Parts: sequence; C-alpha cells; structure tokens
Amino acid sequence: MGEKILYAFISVFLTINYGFLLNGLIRKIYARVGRRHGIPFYQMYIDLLKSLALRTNIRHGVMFYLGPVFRFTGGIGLFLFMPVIFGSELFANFSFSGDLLLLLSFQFFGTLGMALGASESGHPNSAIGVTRGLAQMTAVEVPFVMALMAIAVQYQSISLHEIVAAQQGGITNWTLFTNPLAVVAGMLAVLGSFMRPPFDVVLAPQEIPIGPPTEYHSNYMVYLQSNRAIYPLAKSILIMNLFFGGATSFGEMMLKTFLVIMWSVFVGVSFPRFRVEQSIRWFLGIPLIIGVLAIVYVQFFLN
Amino acid sequence: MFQKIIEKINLKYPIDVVSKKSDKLMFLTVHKNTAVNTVQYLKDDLGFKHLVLLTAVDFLEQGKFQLTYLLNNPDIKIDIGVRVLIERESATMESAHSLWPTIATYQRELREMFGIDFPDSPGVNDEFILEGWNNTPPYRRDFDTKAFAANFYHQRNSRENNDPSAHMKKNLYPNE
Amino acid sequence: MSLEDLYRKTTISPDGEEFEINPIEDYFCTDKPEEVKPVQNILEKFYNWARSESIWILGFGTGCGAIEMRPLMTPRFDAYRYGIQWRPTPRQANLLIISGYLSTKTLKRVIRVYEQMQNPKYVMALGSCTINGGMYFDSYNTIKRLDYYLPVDVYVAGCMPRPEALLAGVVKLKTLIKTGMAEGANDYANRFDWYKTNQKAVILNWDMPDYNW
Amino acid sequence: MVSPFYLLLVGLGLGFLLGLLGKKFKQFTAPIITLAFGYFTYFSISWIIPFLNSEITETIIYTAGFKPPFAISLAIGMNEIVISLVINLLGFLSSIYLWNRIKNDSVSLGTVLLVLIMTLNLIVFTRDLFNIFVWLEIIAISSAGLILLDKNKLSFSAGFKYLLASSIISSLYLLGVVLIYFTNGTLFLDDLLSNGILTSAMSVSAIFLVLIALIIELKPFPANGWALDIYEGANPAIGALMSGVISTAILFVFYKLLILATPQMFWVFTLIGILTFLFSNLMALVQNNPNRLLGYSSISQIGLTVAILSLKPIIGANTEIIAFGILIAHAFAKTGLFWISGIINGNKLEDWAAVRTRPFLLVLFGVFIFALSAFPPFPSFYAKWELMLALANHGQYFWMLLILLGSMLEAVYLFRWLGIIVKAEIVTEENITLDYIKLSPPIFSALILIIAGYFSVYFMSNTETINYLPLLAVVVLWAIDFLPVWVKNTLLIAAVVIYSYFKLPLLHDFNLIFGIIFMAGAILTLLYGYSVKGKRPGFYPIAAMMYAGLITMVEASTLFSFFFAWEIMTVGSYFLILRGKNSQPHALSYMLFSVGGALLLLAGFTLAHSITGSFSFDAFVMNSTLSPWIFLMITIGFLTKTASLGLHIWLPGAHSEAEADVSPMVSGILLKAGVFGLIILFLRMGHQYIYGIDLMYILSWLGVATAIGGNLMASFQEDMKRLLAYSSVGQLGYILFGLSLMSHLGWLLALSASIMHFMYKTMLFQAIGGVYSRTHERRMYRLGGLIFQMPMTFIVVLIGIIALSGVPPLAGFAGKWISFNAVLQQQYYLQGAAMVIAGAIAFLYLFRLIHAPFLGQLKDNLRHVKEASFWILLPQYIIITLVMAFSAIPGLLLERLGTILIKYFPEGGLTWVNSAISFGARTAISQYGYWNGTYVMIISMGIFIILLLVQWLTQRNNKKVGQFNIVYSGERPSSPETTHFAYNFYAHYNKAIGFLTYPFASMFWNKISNLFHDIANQTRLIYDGNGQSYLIHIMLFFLVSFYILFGGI
Repeated sequence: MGEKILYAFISVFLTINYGFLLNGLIRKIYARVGRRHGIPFYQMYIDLLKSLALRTNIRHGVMFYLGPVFRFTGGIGLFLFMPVIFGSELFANFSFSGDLLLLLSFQFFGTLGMALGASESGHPNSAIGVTRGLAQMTAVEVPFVMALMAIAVQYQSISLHEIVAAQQGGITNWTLFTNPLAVVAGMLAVLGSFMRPPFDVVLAPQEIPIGPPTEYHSNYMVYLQSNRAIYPLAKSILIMNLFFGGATSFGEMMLKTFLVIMWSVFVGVSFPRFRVEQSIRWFLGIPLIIGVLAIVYVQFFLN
Repeated sequence: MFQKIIEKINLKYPIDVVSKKSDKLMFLTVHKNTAVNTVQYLKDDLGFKHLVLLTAVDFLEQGKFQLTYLLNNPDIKIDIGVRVLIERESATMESAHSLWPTIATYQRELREMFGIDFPDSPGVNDEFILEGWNNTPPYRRDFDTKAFAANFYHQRNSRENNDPSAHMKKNLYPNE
Repeated sequence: MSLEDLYRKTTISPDGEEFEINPIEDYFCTDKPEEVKPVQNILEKFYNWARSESIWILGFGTGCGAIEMRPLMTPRFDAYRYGIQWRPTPRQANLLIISGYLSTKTLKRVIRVYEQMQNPKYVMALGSCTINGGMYFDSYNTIKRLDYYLPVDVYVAGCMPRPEALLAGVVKLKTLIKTGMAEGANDYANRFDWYKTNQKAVILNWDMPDYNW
Repeated sequence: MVSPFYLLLVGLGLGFLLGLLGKKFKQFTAPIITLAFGYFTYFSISWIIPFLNSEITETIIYTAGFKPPFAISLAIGMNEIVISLVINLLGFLSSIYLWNRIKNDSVSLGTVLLVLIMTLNLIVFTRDLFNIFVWLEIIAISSAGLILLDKNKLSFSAGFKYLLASSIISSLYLLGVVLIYFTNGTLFLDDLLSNGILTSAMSVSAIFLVLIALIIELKPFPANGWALDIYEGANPAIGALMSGVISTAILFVFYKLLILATPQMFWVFTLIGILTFLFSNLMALVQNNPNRLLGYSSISQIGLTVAILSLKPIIGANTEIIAFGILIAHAFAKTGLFWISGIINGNKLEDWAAVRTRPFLLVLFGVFIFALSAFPPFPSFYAKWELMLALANHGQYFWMLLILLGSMLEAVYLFRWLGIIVKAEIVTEENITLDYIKLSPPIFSALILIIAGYFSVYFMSNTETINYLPLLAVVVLWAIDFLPVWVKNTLLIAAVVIYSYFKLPLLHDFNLIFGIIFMAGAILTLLYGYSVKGKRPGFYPIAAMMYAGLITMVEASTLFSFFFAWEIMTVGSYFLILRGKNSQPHALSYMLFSVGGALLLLAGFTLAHSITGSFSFDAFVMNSTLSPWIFLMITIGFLTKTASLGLHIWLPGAHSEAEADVSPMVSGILLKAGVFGLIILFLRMGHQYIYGIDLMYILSWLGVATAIGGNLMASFQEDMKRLLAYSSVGQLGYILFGLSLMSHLGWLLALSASIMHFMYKTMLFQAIGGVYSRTHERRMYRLGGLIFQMPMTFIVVLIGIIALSGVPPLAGFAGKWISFNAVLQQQYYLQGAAMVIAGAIAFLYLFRLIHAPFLGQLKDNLRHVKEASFWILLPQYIIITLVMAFSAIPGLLLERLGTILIKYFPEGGLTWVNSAISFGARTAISQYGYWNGTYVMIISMGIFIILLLVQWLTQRNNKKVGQFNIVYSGERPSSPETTHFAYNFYAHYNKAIGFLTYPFASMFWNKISNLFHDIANQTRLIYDGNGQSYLIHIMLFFLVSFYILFGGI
C-alpha cells in the first residue's frame, strides 16, 4: 500500500506538471492563431506563485473555504482512480478501487463541491454560473453516457483496464475503428466538459464576470488553476483509454491527450459561444442521435 | 404644413409666439397651464409621437426658465419644439410622464441640475449623478462652478494651465 | 442603492419577534485594513519577481481612456508577452487601471473596487483627467487629485496616452514591484484615516462601510 | 322465544290505545313507543340466540288455527330473524332519535311509526303473497304519513309523488298476484314452490309482475325520481327509515319471492341492480345537496344488493352472507348519516364543514363513510371481498368490472364529502346543537357496525385469522387522546419497539427487509413528534393505524390478510395526509388513486384465487391465460402507491402539504408498501406477455420515464417540500426499474434503493421540516444563508444530497453502479443510459435544495432563526450515522441483501473478495466491473484532507467577511432579497426542455373526471321534478324490462 501511495504522488506530480505546460502550450497556440507572441509557456507557474504570495485573503464561510478543496480533490481523484498507462505499475494509480462508472460519477464530486462553495459566497453571478454549469453538464452527460454504454456493451466490461487491454495490438483494434459511432458521440459530448467555446458560457467573463470563481483568489485560485490543469487531462486520459487504445508509455499518453485536447481547442477557436439553452439543445440533438445509433449498433450488429 | 398645424392647435389651445426656423423645425411658445395639454394634443392627434428631448434654459436676467419639449412626427418628418416659460423662483412644472414614461428621466435630470420640480413624476427626487449634493443646482447660471471646484476639491498644485493662444504667442512669436 | 438601505430598520422574525437590523454591522465586515509588512528576505524578492511577471489587470474605464487598453491585446502590442492578463474580478486582479475622469460618483465605486482587491495591489492612473482633472479642471463634479484618495503607483500622462505609453507604464510598475517599492496597499492601510478623510470630503453621501472587504 | 303474535298484539294494541288516550297522555307517548320498540328488539334477540347456537331451524307459525292457505302463516328462519333484528334495532334507534318530535307532535307520529315497524316485521315473516300485498299497502300509507311529517312544500310534493308511485306499484303487484292465483290457485309461497307448475307463460309473467313491482319499490334506475325527491324533501329521520329500514324489509321480500323467478329473470334483475348501482353513483358525483346525495347513495347500495341477490344462481350458497354484509353496512351507515344530516341541518355539502367543530360527530361520520366504501373493519369490506371472490370463481368478469367501476365512483363522492367536511370553510356553526338524545342513535349505529365487522370474519368462506393486535394500539391511543403528546408518542414508540422485538425475528427475506424499513421508519419518524407541543388531537391513532397496516402487511401470508392490511394502511395514511393545512384536494386525489388501486388489487387477487383456489400468495401463477391480465391489474394497483408516471399526480401535493413529520412517513415509508407489493407479485409471476410484449419491458421504460420525469419536475419547483416530493417520484422510478429487470442485480438495486430512499427522504424531509418549523416558509427563494443559523441541519442536507445524487464516496453511488451492471446483464441498454441521465438531472434539484435555503444571502427576518430542535435533529443524525457506515463499508448492506437474493436469483450476483486492507473492506466484483467503496472513501478523504491542510497552512490570516462583502461591479448590494439568486433557478433549462414537464398526466385525469361529470350531468336531466314524468319513467321501465325479458332480446 505504501508504495502505491508513493507512486500516486509521483504520477500526480508528473501529470500535473504536464498539465501546466500543456495549458501554457495551448495558450501559446491560441496566441499564434491570433498572430501574437502570447504569454510564456511557463506563465502558469508564475501565476500560481503570485496567487500563493497574496498577503491577505478572505472567506465567506466554511463551504466557500472548502469549495476549491472539493474541486481539486475531484480532479486529482478522477485522475487517481484511472489507470493512466497500460501495463505500468507506477501509473496504475488507485484504479483497483473502482471501474468506469466510478470515474463517471466521481467527476461530479468536484463539481458539486465547487458549486456549493461558489454559492456560499452569496454572489448572484456565482449562482448563475453554477446553474448554467449544472444545466449544461446534465446535457453533456446524455450523449457521453450513450457512448460509454455502447463501449461497455462492445467490450462486455466496464473495467477501464480491460477496455484498454482489448484495444491492444494494432491501431485497427482501437474503438475508433471498431465502434466509430460511439467515438463520434463521445468526442462531441466531451467538448462540453473542457470549458472552451462554444460551451464556455459557465464562465462567460464578459457577461457574469467568470461566474462561479468570481470571489476566489489566493490559494483558492491555486487549487482552481491546478485543477484546470489536471481535470481536462484526466478527462482526456479517459477518452484516450476508451477510444484511442490507451497508452503504453508516458510519451504516448502525452501525445494522445494533447491531440484530444487539441480537438476541443480546434473547435473552440473556430466557433462562437452558445447560450446555455442552445448548448443543451445541441447536445440533445445530433450527439444524442449518434449515441443512440451507437447503442443500437452494438446491440444488434456487433454481437 | 405648419400653418395647418398651428390652426389646428389654435382651435384648442392658445399659442403665444410662433417661431419658424426652417421647413422642418418650428418652435411654439405656449402658456404654462396649457403646455402639457398642447404636447398631448400634438402627440395624440397630430402624430408627433416621438419625444426627442426635454430641456431647460436658464434666463437668469428675466427670472425665468424656458422648458422645451422637442417633438418629432416620424410620418411627415417635422420637428416641433413646444416652449414654455416658468418662474425661476420655486420653479415647478406639470409632469408629462403619462404621455411618455421616458420623460421621467429628463424630468429627474432637470430636477437635479436646475432644481425644477415636477410633482408626481416617478423617482423625480432620486439622485442622478450628484450623490449627496447639497448646493445650488449646478446648471443654474448663478452657480459659480469654477469657484466651487477650486474650493471643494483637492487641487494638484503643480498644475500648469497652457492657454493655447498665450502658449503659442510665447513660444512661436515672442516678439509680437 | 441608496443611503436609506443602511438606515437601521426593524423587522419581524417568522416567530413574530420584532428586532432591529443594523445594516452596516449585520451585512458587512467593519474591520479596518491592516498592514502586512513584507519580510525583507530572498523569498519576498522571489515573490516580488513573480508578482511583477504576473500582472492581472482590472480595467476601470470611466471615460475615453479605456479604449486604449484594447489594442494591448492585439498582435500589434501584445501585452501578454509581459505576463499581463486581464481578470474580470477585483478579487483576482492586482493592478487597477483607472482611466478617464472620475466624478465623485465613480470615485466611490473605484474605492470599493480597490478595497476589494487583495494585498499586494497596484494602481495605475491613466490620462490627464485621472491624474489632475484635465480638461475638467473647473467641473463641479470631477476630482482633481486621485492620489489623495488612493495610493497611485504609476501615472501615465497624456490626453490620451498611446498604448505604448501604457505599456511603458506597466514596465515601470514591474521595476517598482521588483525593487519592493510598490507597497500601495500597505500605505493605504497605514494612512487609512487620512485617505478616508479625503474621500469623505468629496463623497458627500458615504453609503458604505469605511473599508469594503 | 317470543311468539311473533305479540308483535302484532303490541303494535296494534298500543296503536289503538294511544289513539284512545288522546292528547291527555301525550307526554307518555315517547317512552311507550320506545319501550315497544325495545320489546320488538328483545323479540328478535330472543330468536337469534337459539339460531346462532343452532338449537333450532326454520320455524313456521300458524295463525288463526288454520293451515295455509286459509290463514296467514309466519316463517321465521335465520335470514328473517337477522333482517327483523336490523329493522327493530333501527326502529328502536329511530324512536329515540325522534323522541322530542313524538313528544311534542301529535300522537299520530308515534302510532304510525309503531305500525310501520310492526308491519315491516310481519312482511318479512309472512309467506303469503296476498298478505304481502296488504302489508305493502299499510307500509305505503304509513310512509306517506311520515313523509308529510315536515309540513313544507318539498315534503308535500314528495309525498304526492310517493303516493302516485306506490299506487302504480300496488297495481302491478296486485295484477301479478291475481294472475298467479288465477293460474295456480294458491298464493301460499311454499305451495307455489311445491306445486311446481310455474312454467306457463302466464304464470311466468305474473311472477315477473310481482317481482318487478317489488323492484320498483326498491327504486331502480331510472324509475326512481320520486324516491330521490323523498330523500331530499322529507325529514332526514324519515329518509333514514326509508333508506335503512323500509328498503331492507322490501329487499328481503324481494329475496323471498325471488325463488319463484325463472333463470332469465335473474339476469335481467342483475342488470337492473348493477345499472342502478352504477348510475346512481355516477349522478351522486355532481350532487351538492347532502340528503339527495345520501338518497343516490342509498339507491345505489340497494341496487347492488338486488344485483347480488339476483346473482344467486351463480354465486351460490354465499349469496345471503354477502348481501347481508352489504345490507347491514348500508342500513346502519345510511341511517347514521341521515341522522347526522338531521343534526346538521344544512342543505349544502359545505354546510357540513361545521361537523369538524364537534370531533365526535366527525369520527362518527368517518366511520359511516368508510363502512359505505367497504373499508375494513366493516362488514361491507368482507362482503365485497367475498363477492369478488365468488364472481371471479365463476368467471363473471363483466359484472366484476361494472361493480368495480361503480365502487370507484362511490368512493369519489364519499371522500370528496369527507374532505369538504374536514377542510372547507365553516359557514354556519350555530346550526349544530348537540342533543344527546339525537346523538345516541348514530353512536349505536357506529358501534353496531364495528361489532358486526369484528364478527363478519367468521362468516367468510375461508376462515381467516386476522392479526388485530396492532389495531389494538389504535383503539388504545384513541382512548387516551386527551393526554399530552410526549406520553402518546412514547407509548406508540414503545409499542412499535416491543412489537418489532417479538415479530422481526419471525420474518425473513423480503418481509424482513421491509419489516425493518417500516418499523425502524416508524420509530425514526415518530421521534420527531417530541418536538411538537400540546396534545395533537387525533394524530396518534391514525399514525398508529398506518403503521399497523404496514406492519401487518409484512406479516401477511394470505391474499386476504394482505388486502386487509393494505386497506387499513390506506385509511391511516389518508387521514395523516388530510391533516395538512391545504391538503384537502391532494388527500382526495390520494384516496381516489388508492381506492382505484385497491379495487384493481381486489379484482386481481380474487381472479388469481379463482385460477388456483389457493388463498396464499401461491395463487399467483405464471402460466394461465388470465395471468397476464391479473399481473397487469395488480401491478397497476401497486403502482398507484409507488406513484409511477401517470399515476403520480396525487403525490406532490399530498407529500408537500402534509405536516412536517408526516411527509417523511408518507414519503420515506408509505411508498415502500407499493414496492413490497410489487416484489411479492413479481417474485411469483415474473415475466408476463400480452400479445407477445413482455410487460416487464414496458415497466422498465415506465420506471425510466418516471425517474426522468420526476427529476425534471423536481428541478422546476419553488417549494422545497414539493421538490422533495417530485424527487420521491423519481426515486421510485429507479426502484421500479430495478424490479423490472428481474435479475439478481436489478433486485439488489431495487432493495438497496428502497432502503436508501427511505433513509435519505426521511432525513431530508425532517431537515426541511426543521427549517419550516423555524421559518414558516417553504418557498426556497424566500430563504437563504441559513447555514450560519442552522449548521446541523445544513450538514444533514449536505450529506443527504451528496448521497442521493450518487456521488462517490457516499452510499448513493452503490445504486448507480449496480444499476449499470444490471442493465448490461439484462441488455436494457437504452433504459440504462437513460437512468444514468436521470441521475445527472437529479443534480439540478438537489443543488437547488441546498443552495436556495442554506447558501447565498441571509434574509433580514431570518437573522434570529435558531437551529432546529433536538428531537428533530436526533433521527436525522441516527440516519446519517447509518449512511456513513454504509458508505464506508458498502458490503455491510449489499452483501446481506445479496445473500437473500441468491435464493431467488442464483445467477449473476456480486462476488465479494477480501482486499489488502483488513477492516472489512471488500471489493464487489460483478460480471463487468468492480468497486470497493472503502477504498474510494479512504482515498478521496485522504486527498481531501491533504489539500485542506495545505490550504490551511497557506492561508493563515484568512479573514471572514460579511454577506455583502462581495464583488458587485463596484456597487454595493442594496438588500439580501435582490441579491439572492434563487427564483426560477433553471430558467434556461426550462426553456430548452421544459416542454417535457407539461402536465400531461394531470390533464389526462382531468379529462376523465370531466367526462364522468358531463355524463352525470346529462343523465341527471331526466329527473325534472315532475310527478308525471316520474310515472312515465316507471311505466317505461316496466315495459322495457318486460320486453327485454320476453321480447327475446
């Protein structure tokens, strides 16, 4: 058990640093798309340090105080309950505690905690942001769960380890090729959980000055930003494991997650922002239909 | 065009002075008591549906404020300003917010800046921009804004005032 | 928002008990700010470096000056290169850029916003009107001297200053931070009574607690 | 054994005597009459005891020294004597009730009454057709006199119409008698039977004439307009006599002569009876005059009895017992209600609201209403069960259907009435004068009903042992209702504890699980009661009644005892719900759905019995042609209680308007009764197919739709109790879905969800009840920021919502995980995905439940609100302890459930393996995945604590600020009300998919109810109040019946 914990620390440390750099890189890409030099790729570290160095900080109450802790726990937990690299003892994390469904449910842990914290601040914009987030999240879940269900049926397992194992041995074994409908539904759905346009109305800086985190600063901000580094990464590791054959080395993991995140970046720079009800309708439209088709496909044609 | 309108109005309400500025613009001076009625008549019966503005001019020497309701008829594209002179001392005017709800904002502003009261106008006593003002209303001509600013605000002593003409004369044509 | 909001009032609890509400004490934290003395060691220098390299701007554009901030985000000027980012909330920002004239009404908001930022925090006065009233030198409603009301770190003069000037101002601020001279927040806490006297001299209906946490 | 001659002697003698004595001895009239009726009653009792002891059989007594047909003979058998007892008892009670009238009015009232009762006795005993005619005439004359007792326009008109109608009836009867005498030469009943020459066409039509005359006397639909006017116009005491006494006697005469009828006649009479039952109940729906409503109700009950008697060839030996059961309930309840009507003296249903100012009257009224609608423990309940059993056994599905429909309609207006009484605005209070002389007859009636109910069980076809022990608690609590709350509360809790201590060890498997839910639930919800001050009158008996029903239900081993318990539970819960402030319409809709469900259960149970002949649950067999329909009926019956989509419309109102501690009772516990029923059924009947469609498949979609619909609707509520109520709808959808999977994991889901839902809903409803007790506000947006005021309650709600939303590491996740695995196993993929989505939607309302009241801005008036009281918090924290235990070690619960389920579903269960950590952390392994709740708990808590520690270290000088110290775009908030964002929280969500929450179900049920009302209003138009048209009705009725019978139709 002891070495498991040590391994967990190592893998979290490595991954979160990768996440920071990845975020910097993405901002750099954003800048370059706009023909700017952009912010240094290591800027994230300086920002964290700056936030940590604030001399004063306030709280609105105990839930406000705990909100970011919940949030970051949710992010790290999601990562730790997942086998990151296939066949690696170091990166197997605590995946023995539960399967795919644990991951699916555990991602709400942070969301819920953050929502509670934000709304205790008493700021109306925070509450508005939270309602938008929750509403959009339920819509995102719909096609995503359809895709997961299709994959679970296909592999007759909800153990992430087994799903990855089944995809080994050549690129054609990937879910991407064996069950393309599920992948399409899943990839469309996952756009909603990266907080990028067109689905970033939750934060909406121009409208409800960034919604839930409006009142957060100092160490709270450190946690929120760190979570912003690890949570999308965890999510894309999940996507990678489900759809793209998992990873057998850290390098492969870096590459694949980078590409998954780039998919949302690509969509994000190309499209303007949806209002909440528009994004709900969108998720309950084409992605849902594809998801249902994916399930029908595996039920009647695959087995 | 104007003649017809004037005739029509004259049938109902007396007009003191008519001052035609152009084919598109004319000012009528009416009595304080019938002013709002005239405006209402213009709006309801003659098609001057659009209130362009309501403003005031301080005629300090005559002891009067002149209010102008500038109306526009979007169909025939004509503006008519209805002027009315009211006493400067304890200036009061009938509110016209029943005609246009938006006029309450003008009236609130006139109340704050000129001290003209419009009884019953919604929110007329609410502060507009001068939060906590306790002096003469600043748009009245007997209010000395420069002296007030000099007394009231902390001044930056190093401030230099470069009057353009003096500056140019000093720098460019020192000899003239 | 009016002064009446803060008058004491009685209210009736669900059980019929009648009691008094004192808005200032009940709704707000009424403590005064305290100086947090920087410890003069290597860690603080390191922190100062980080602060200078990560400047989060809250723009308070009341007049024409705010328009000069937009070009900084464009490829031509690209202020992001210097670690500058914009944040929409004072809680997270550490540089308050005040641009344009300040009427007494706006000044009140500026003070609130400034006080809601966390120590360390910096203020940049952008444009003549902000600094000394500018063309509104004789206005009955515009303040003429910002640094009597808030501790200003950097002045960028001009009517209007160009974006380059703004950028130069930020670079100047960076050197001030690095040398530990940008201690406006502590100055504000130390001379709190002086600042408050000045503020209350021009803001006639003071309808908030003395310090807005 | 008193000779019946004395009846004649006393009746006639006293009648003449009173007439002779005249007005001088007026003050003795009332006592004399009452004494005479007392004597009559003594006569009946003196006969009935030997009959009960089987010492004698039927006795024939000859008069005038001649044998029939030359003289009248009186036959006294068991049936006759029971009827005579009913008549004499009611006559006795009537005379008490009319005591003052008899004393003050003319002598004639007493005399007429005396003659009437005497005649009724004799008409029951006599065996001679012509003799019956004579008595009929005397009855007609005396009733006409009684109808004219109140001298007003209405009663005159009614009396006139009565005379018209009875003259026609007499003519028809006489014609029949003449013809019979003409064809057979005798009018003595026994001779007619023994001669056996009743087959000629003429004699058949003669018999028909006689019988149809009697039927018209019994006021069949539609030839009954005259009777309704009597009920409306005459004095209620006379209405009581007409409805309870005269009708009973005539009915018996009809029964006596029915043996002459030919087989075709039986069918026609059944039809007439049932149509009368159906249409009278239908038209009673739109009545607003209490006496007329009682009239309709009387007619319907008599119609039902006529039908039952006419069904004798089918039902067989049980007919009398069934008919008497219904008749006795009808006679005593209806007379009781008429008497109460006389006390109340109002001619609108709303006037009856005054009843509740006199709790005693209210109880009486309740007893009568429940007796009429065939609830236990009244004789009508047993009779209806036996009736359905008999009909089912003989395949009479059509009659079953009509009777069920009629009973449903009957329940609608009776309970609407009850609801009005309990909740309507009191208009005229001074009308009621409690006169003990007038009050005693209804009290006796109620007592007789209860006693008769207690003994009814001995007459049932299969002798049942009903566990009356829990019901004893109800009686005891009723008796000590005057004591303060804490005494009664302690007593009831102690009773439950003791009872469960002795009973729980006897239960096993599912019964044990639900027994624990019900009994632990009882204790936990009752603890709340200590926080209530005062006496709380009436609460404890009905709470005890509901729990008694629930507890006897889990013990029930036969269909009947289960049904009995089910109905007891329904009654108790109805009253519990009715106690809420604005709950009248919701309690009514609860009752209607419950009655509808119960009738379906009744039909289903009896049909199931008819297949196998078994009375235990083994009657549910899979492989009969009827099985799918039985399954469908019983399932729908139970689904009304579990509030599945479409049948849920009673739930939100009922749960939210109920009192603070009743809400958890009816939500956390009561709903499980339906689940328990479904389990019993599904266990034995399993998959059923109608037209090749698996009903389980449909039920699974119903469960999904209920879950999504309930959760969505919960998200859009502003009222926190309504929100929780809709949430219950959604949760029950999960359970139904689990059951419908019919696999080990599916049932594991259903069982664990039942237990979890019980815990969460109990604690959440109690927490919200605690908030309400302090703030008196249920609209969430009016609250806010209560976390500082009520931290303990906040923690409960926090844990409640995390658990309920199924977020790990708390126990709710188990449900999600099992559900997903079960779905994969069963290949219900789309449903499974939809269930996960329903879980996500649950987030919306759960977050709202904690945000709006507890977080955000504290309102001014709530600044001094205190934490909820200890007794409210105690049960919540007991539950929280359990929730945390189950969360940390899920196997604690799930493994045990698994061992139970493995007996029924040996395949596809979970495997539990030990893992590295020693303290009971076991990993659950399914066919598809694995999960270890203990690890999840430890790991997530570990991360949380580390991060919290880091935060604490880096933020040493953290400062607490005020509620208005927020970034507000440079402004200062002006009031908490305008700053707290809570109203219409999910406006955008509503905009996107709100159309799904359009109240389809309510509209559907409203349409149905409107349809019935329209039909009733249209049908009612035939009663135009004109005596002539009533005569035409009678003639037409006669002609149509005649042609149906003889026209070969």
